[in-house]
Amino acid sequence: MKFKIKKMNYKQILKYLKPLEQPIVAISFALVIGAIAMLLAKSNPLVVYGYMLKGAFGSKFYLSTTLAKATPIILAGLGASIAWRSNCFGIGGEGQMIVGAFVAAIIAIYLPAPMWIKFVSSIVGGVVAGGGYSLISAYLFDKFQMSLSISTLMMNYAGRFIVLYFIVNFFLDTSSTGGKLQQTYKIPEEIRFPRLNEDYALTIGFFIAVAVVILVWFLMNKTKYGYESKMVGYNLEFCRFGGIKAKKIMYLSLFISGVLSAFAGVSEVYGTYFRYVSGSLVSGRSAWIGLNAALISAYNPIGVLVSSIILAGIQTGGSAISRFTTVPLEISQILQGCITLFISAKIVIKWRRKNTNSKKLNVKGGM
Amino acid sequence: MFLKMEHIYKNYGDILANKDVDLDLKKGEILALVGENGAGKSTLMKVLYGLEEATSGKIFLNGEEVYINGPSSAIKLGIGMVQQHFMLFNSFTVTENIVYGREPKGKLFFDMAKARQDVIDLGKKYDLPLDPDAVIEGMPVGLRQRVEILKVLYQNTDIIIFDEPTAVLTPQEVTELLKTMKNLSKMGKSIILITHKLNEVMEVADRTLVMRSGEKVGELMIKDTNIKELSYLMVGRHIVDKQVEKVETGETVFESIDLTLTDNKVSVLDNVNIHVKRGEIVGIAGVSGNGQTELVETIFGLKNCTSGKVIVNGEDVTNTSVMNVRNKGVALVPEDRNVHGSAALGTLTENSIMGFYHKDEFSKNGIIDYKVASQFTDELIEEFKVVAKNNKQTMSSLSGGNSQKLIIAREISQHSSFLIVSEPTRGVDIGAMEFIHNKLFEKRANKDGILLISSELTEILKLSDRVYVMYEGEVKGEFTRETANEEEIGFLMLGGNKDEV
Amino acid sequence: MALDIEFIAHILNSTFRLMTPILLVALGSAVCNRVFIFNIGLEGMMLTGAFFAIVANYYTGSVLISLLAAMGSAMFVSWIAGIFMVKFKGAMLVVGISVNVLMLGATTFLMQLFFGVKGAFVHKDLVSLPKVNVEFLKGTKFFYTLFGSLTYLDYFAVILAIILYFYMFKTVSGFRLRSIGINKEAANSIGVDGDKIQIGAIVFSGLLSGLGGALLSMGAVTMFVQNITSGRGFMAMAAGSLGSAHPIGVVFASTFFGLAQTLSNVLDNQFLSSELMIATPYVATIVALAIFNYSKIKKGGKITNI
Amino acid sequence: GNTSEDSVKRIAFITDPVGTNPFLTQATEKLEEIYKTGKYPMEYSIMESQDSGAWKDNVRAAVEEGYDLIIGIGWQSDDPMSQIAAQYPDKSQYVCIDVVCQNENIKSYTFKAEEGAFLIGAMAALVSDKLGAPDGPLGGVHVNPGQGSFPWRYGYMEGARTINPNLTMDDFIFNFTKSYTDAALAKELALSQYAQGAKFINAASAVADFGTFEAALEKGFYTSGQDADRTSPDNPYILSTQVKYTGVVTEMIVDEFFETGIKPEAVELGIAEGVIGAIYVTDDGTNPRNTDILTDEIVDALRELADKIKNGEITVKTPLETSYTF
Ligand SMILES: Nc1ncnc2c1ncn2[C@@H]1O[C@H](COP(=O)(O)OP(=O)(O)OP(=O)(O)O)[C@@H](O)[C@H]1O
Ligand SMILES: Nc1ncnc2c1ncn2[C@@H]1O[C@H](COP(=O)(O)OP(=O)(O)OP(=O)(O)O)[C@@H](O)[C@H]1O
Ligand SMILES: [Mg+2]
Ligand SMILES: [Mg+2]
Repeated sequence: MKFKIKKMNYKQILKYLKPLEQPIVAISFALVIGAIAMLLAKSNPLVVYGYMLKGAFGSKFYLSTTLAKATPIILAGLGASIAWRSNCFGIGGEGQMIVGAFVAAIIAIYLPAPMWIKFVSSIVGGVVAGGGYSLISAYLFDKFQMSLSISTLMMNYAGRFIVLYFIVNFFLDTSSTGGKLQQTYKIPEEIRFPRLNEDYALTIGFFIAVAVVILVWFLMNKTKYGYESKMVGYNLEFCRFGGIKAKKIMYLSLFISGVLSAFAGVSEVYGTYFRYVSGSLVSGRSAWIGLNAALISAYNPIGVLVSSIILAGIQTGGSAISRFTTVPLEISQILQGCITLFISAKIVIKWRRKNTNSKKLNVKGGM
Repeated sequence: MFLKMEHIYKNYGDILANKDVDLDLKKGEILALVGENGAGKSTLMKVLYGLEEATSGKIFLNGEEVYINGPSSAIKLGIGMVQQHFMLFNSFTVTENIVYGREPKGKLFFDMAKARQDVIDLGKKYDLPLDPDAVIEGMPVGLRQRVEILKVLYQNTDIIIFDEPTAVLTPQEVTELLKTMKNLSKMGKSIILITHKLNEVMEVADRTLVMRSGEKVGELMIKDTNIKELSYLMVGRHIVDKQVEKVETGETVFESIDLTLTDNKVSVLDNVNIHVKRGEIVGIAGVSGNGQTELVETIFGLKNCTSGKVIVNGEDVTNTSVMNVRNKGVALVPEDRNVHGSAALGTLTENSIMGFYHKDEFSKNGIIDYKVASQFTDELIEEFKVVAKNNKQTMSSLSGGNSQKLIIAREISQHSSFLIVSEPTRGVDIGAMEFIHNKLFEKRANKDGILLISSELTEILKLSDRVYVMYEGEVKGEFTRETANEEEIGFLMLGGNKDEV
Repeated sequence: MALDIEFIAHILNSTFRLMTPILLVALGSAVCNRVFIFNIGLEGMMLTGAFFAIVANYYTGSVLISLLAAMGSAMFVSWIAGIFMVKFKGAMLVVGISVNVLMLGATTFLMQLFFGVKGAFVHKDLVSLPKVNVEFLKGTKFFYTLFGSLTYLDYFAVILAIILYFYMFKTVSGFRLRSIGINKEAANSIGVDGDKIQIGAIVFSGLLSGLGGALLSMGAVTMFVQNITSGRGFMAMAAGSLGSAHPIGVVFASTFFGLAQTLSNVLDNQFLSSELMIATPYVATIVALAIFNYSKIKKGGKITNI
Repeated sequence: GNTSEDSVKRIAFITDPVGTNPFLTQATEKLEEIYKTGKYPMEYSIMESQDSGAWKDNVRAAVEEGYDLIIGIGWQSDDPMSQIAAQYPDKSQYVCIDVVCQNENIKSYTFKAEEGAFLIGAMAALVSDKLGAPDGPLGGVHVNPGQGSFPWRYGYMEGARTINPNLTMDDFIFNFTKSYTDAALAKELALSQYAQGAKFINAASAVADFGTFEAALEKGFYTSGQDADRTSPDNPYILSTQVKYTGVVTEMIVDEFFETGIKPEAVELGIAEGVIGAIYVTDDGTNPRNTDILTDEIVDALRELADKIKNGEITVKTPLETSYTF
């Protein structure tokens, strides 16, 4: 009897892709699909992509807009990385952003204190609130073995509407738009993140984010916590025998993750909105884009920085398209979806390059 | 000639795991496949079972060339494999596990009744009785392996591969397994056995095939060879049991007082009183599952005891944290190296500093100095002759023997005054075994205390200055190197009482 | 409002209608959980189904074809997702989220392409799913209201749950399905292709999401509105998890959500502020899961919601 | 394209994603219409903004890219427009629709939506009365409970109470979709209001309204649309629509821009200006009226009210406090 050797066909595809630089492949795949959509919309892809590129990175002005957009994405991405690398597969970035932003805004607006105290306590209060919010899910996981992904998903919604409740009933700004937009008052001029150049959107927020990237990189790769959390991610039992308090690490990781995500929200309050605008953080999707950035760069802070900027570029480029052409906004959504989808395939290829061997890749597919 | 593998080559990237290997197998024959860790045994068998694709080479069954591109085709061809790491569904029943892949069907439903009956019959046929409704979870290892074997037989295969089947078995279970193998071969099944225990080879095998670094270095009929020759072929040098020199014992490093652990009403440890002095190796003999694991865990702060005391270097460390126990100078080589002893995806360096990365030599105020760590790892690799490219490669890429060496190296290197070693030589080749034993003697020589837990009575007898026998959580007896003898200990291990002797 | 008997009937009736789309998708989610797939893309797949149901509906006017279109399109999308998750080992979340974003954009975009409208497409020629005729109940108002204006698909959703139960726990392929979530490696080692089963499960969840979407755009209402699913897919995931991936459990979980939703509709700004009212289902889920798991842990059982 | 000689004026129209909201669609369509007529030497760009972040980016970019007139529509426009207008008073001319902006360089057009709602409310009371439920309950499916829908809600109540003064808060049922697009939910809400006895349910939740309409068609209660004429020959239960002709405003703006240039001030538009109204009352819709229910005498009564509003005899009040009671 004979058995043909057939399987491998997808492996061959991967082999074939391996040498190429994956993100490029991913993006070009996505661009092709986007192009089809555009042709359907009866407009010339090349022109549109031209505008998109221009609108994303084409000039100081546009670049600064993109970097400003990238700021919360980077921070949220770092937050996700910290949690995920120690096997805490939470997706609560959005909720933590919301809570953080809200608390920070409220303190900054209502705390009767000198500006610098306002500033410090508002930022600290905000991020701690976010961290705390994240700790709830840690507790649920610890005590009830509740899947982090589910609890955090639920808490995204809960947080959003509970905050909305407080705004509508206690902190609503009725002066502007007659309270039609559900938002708080503005935070004082003096403490907002200063712009580098009044004509550009870019604030120091971005540079703080970059600083945080370096900080997190250091935290992950140089510190004891970094080692412990990484090992917890690899093998919990091993850590128990090594004397690492895995539980402590989980709580810590989720707290830090919450703090970073919350800071993403705070940076939006201080750099973009100057107030908490209900729904803006949700429709902005920074938390989710950040999560994507974290996953496609395998939790590497530098990778998060780069991919965040690219993903932000797709967003600003997207708005640019809608300004320069008649192509509907949805095209940029389609592009975003495709690009992240194709980039996700990278993970495996990268691993295959790193260690073809390790026995448990399928487990490491991540969630 | 029934099965024939010709010119098998297999490489993983730059590693050549199999180099031009030929293998043949007769009907009803038991062929032993021996060789050092990383010699290429598992790989060769993975190729035969279709888990890996050979880089080149041919396979013939009954003179006809076959292409094996996955377990399913191997099974179709009548080749089955009992893998080293059990491949079972823990929350399924014995029946469900055994019939998996060829489940009996009714019109549209899974015919559980028939499946159950089949399993019972199968058990009868090969006399490997099993409770068909038992759930795998919480089954003793021996029975799990029995499930694995029946699983293979259920696929009615003619060739059965065993990869280190005895590594994790108790002596009793081993004897039974060997009996089973003989049975099977009588019934016309051909068996390939991978093992590091040459006495087993001598006992069951008809023929043996020796491998070293990917190549076949010898093929002998058992009747005209002996352990010495085999081990020489394997390691390329003579293994000599050297004399154990005496060491003056010092003060007590470890002591347990009335250590008791009851796990919901069941008494797991029952007033255990043992101690270890400096400069002695104390063995704990016992059929595994009689509280040894729990004893280690309670000593090491992984479990809290219900009553009693654990004293280390005169300090009470009862029910404190692992970290605290380690800091008081206790080190542990855990029983299961893959689960408790290492992180497969971690680098060798990351694995080498586990347990004491927090010590001043490696980290100052929260910052780990990876330069030092990596130097340290290189030293370990150097001193313990771990076969590795560099300290950046992942643990999973080390051969089992070598990862075991690294783990032992890590725990010894702490210069802790008290070392607990659990099954230190499970699954490692005789060369590595000798090496590890010598390392333990060295540690003993510089006046540290060692507690040795092993289900290998021979290992216990060879290494221990004193021996405690454990049965159902109780210490049933104590022996010195002089008074210790196999019969008596074996008798106590099975629940006999000292005075009855 | 008056809490008369008939209004209770309405509440139950409404609960049922709100429950079924979630149920269908939740069953899909459950199947995915069983093979250790965290499929957050269900929202997007549901949306796909809802849209193509209407497209086919508009061009053919046939309910059957519309349903097939819904299932087919969603299955295609989920197949792509499956390939990326399983074969290319893409992180499940990235793939899932991408699918959601992609399909939200794509459906809105295609809506303009096909119908030349943005926002909502309503047309008198659109046929809706046939409703179960309950005229014979007209006598007893309670039952008439209770079973009124429900489509066959609504009932089918529940039946499907039962069928799925038998499939999962009584058939061979259901047995293998469950095995993958427990130990994929073991399955592969005996020649059962784990990848295939996982992809199969994802595609099946696509089929169900498609139906769920169709039930929304041809049952609950008969139109397509961009982002008509508005979060139901995520709800469904929660339901699948709350039902601990057991078809019957999922039925209860979905019912629970349906009821929570209905109550928040009728109680709106009567007792609780409406913002808190919207928050309740999500908080309730967490609480329910906590209680559920806690009791299970007490019994020393395993937690199956991944 | 965006390259052009100076004679051609460039108009940026910045908005939430068009489509979910008929009053945005009207405006954009009108803009295109004006462009097509070639009446003015103009180019225009519709800048859809997903979130308030994109809003800010687009407004800023519009200035950077040298647009001559920047129109922002919707409450969202307030913050970004005010900020940019303050920073670049002379770089462009600024108009906000539907919100009074905080900055004085911006011309704001707002709508007395409550006047339209008032008429619908009166209609609801009359119809309900005709159907034998003079004391309601009167239903309403709106977007959210917040200030955003006060004009519609309170206008609606006021109108109803002019017809039947002894209606109390409890005679009104309101539910909220919290989404412009969740038609399925809207329908479910309408159904439960119907189950509570509502004979007339006022729909004011953007495109989700289609859910309410469908419920009406199914159950046979009456309803009304919002912003753009929603009456339809296929659905006789949609009696009318509280219209908000944003198209008209758009035209006003473009004309003003080309004739005199924008003069910053806050303008409120209502029935008097023919921007707000109710179909069949302030203007006859394109579809035939459902004369059996919306009888001539009802319409006459409503027209009377409309005139009173025009000549200021009636001013519809919509307080901003959440606590609106009577
Ligand atoms: N998947 C793999 N990727 C890379 N190298 C591998 C892989 N599997 C085996 N090797 C290497 O191939 C060589 C042979 O491995 P093999 O499993 O055959 O050893 P072995 O004889 O089974 O060792 P042991 O006695 O410890 O079981 C070893 O050097 C091992 O490191
Ligand atoms: N993915 C891999 N990459 C590199 N080497 C591997 C890999 N898988 C297996 N090996 C090597 O092949 C050898 C044989 O694998 P096997 O499953 O027999 O484990 P082992 O060597 O017997 O060790 P153990 O007895 O602890 O399982 C392993 O020792 C390991 O060194
Ligand atoms: Mg091996
Ligand atoms: Mg081995």
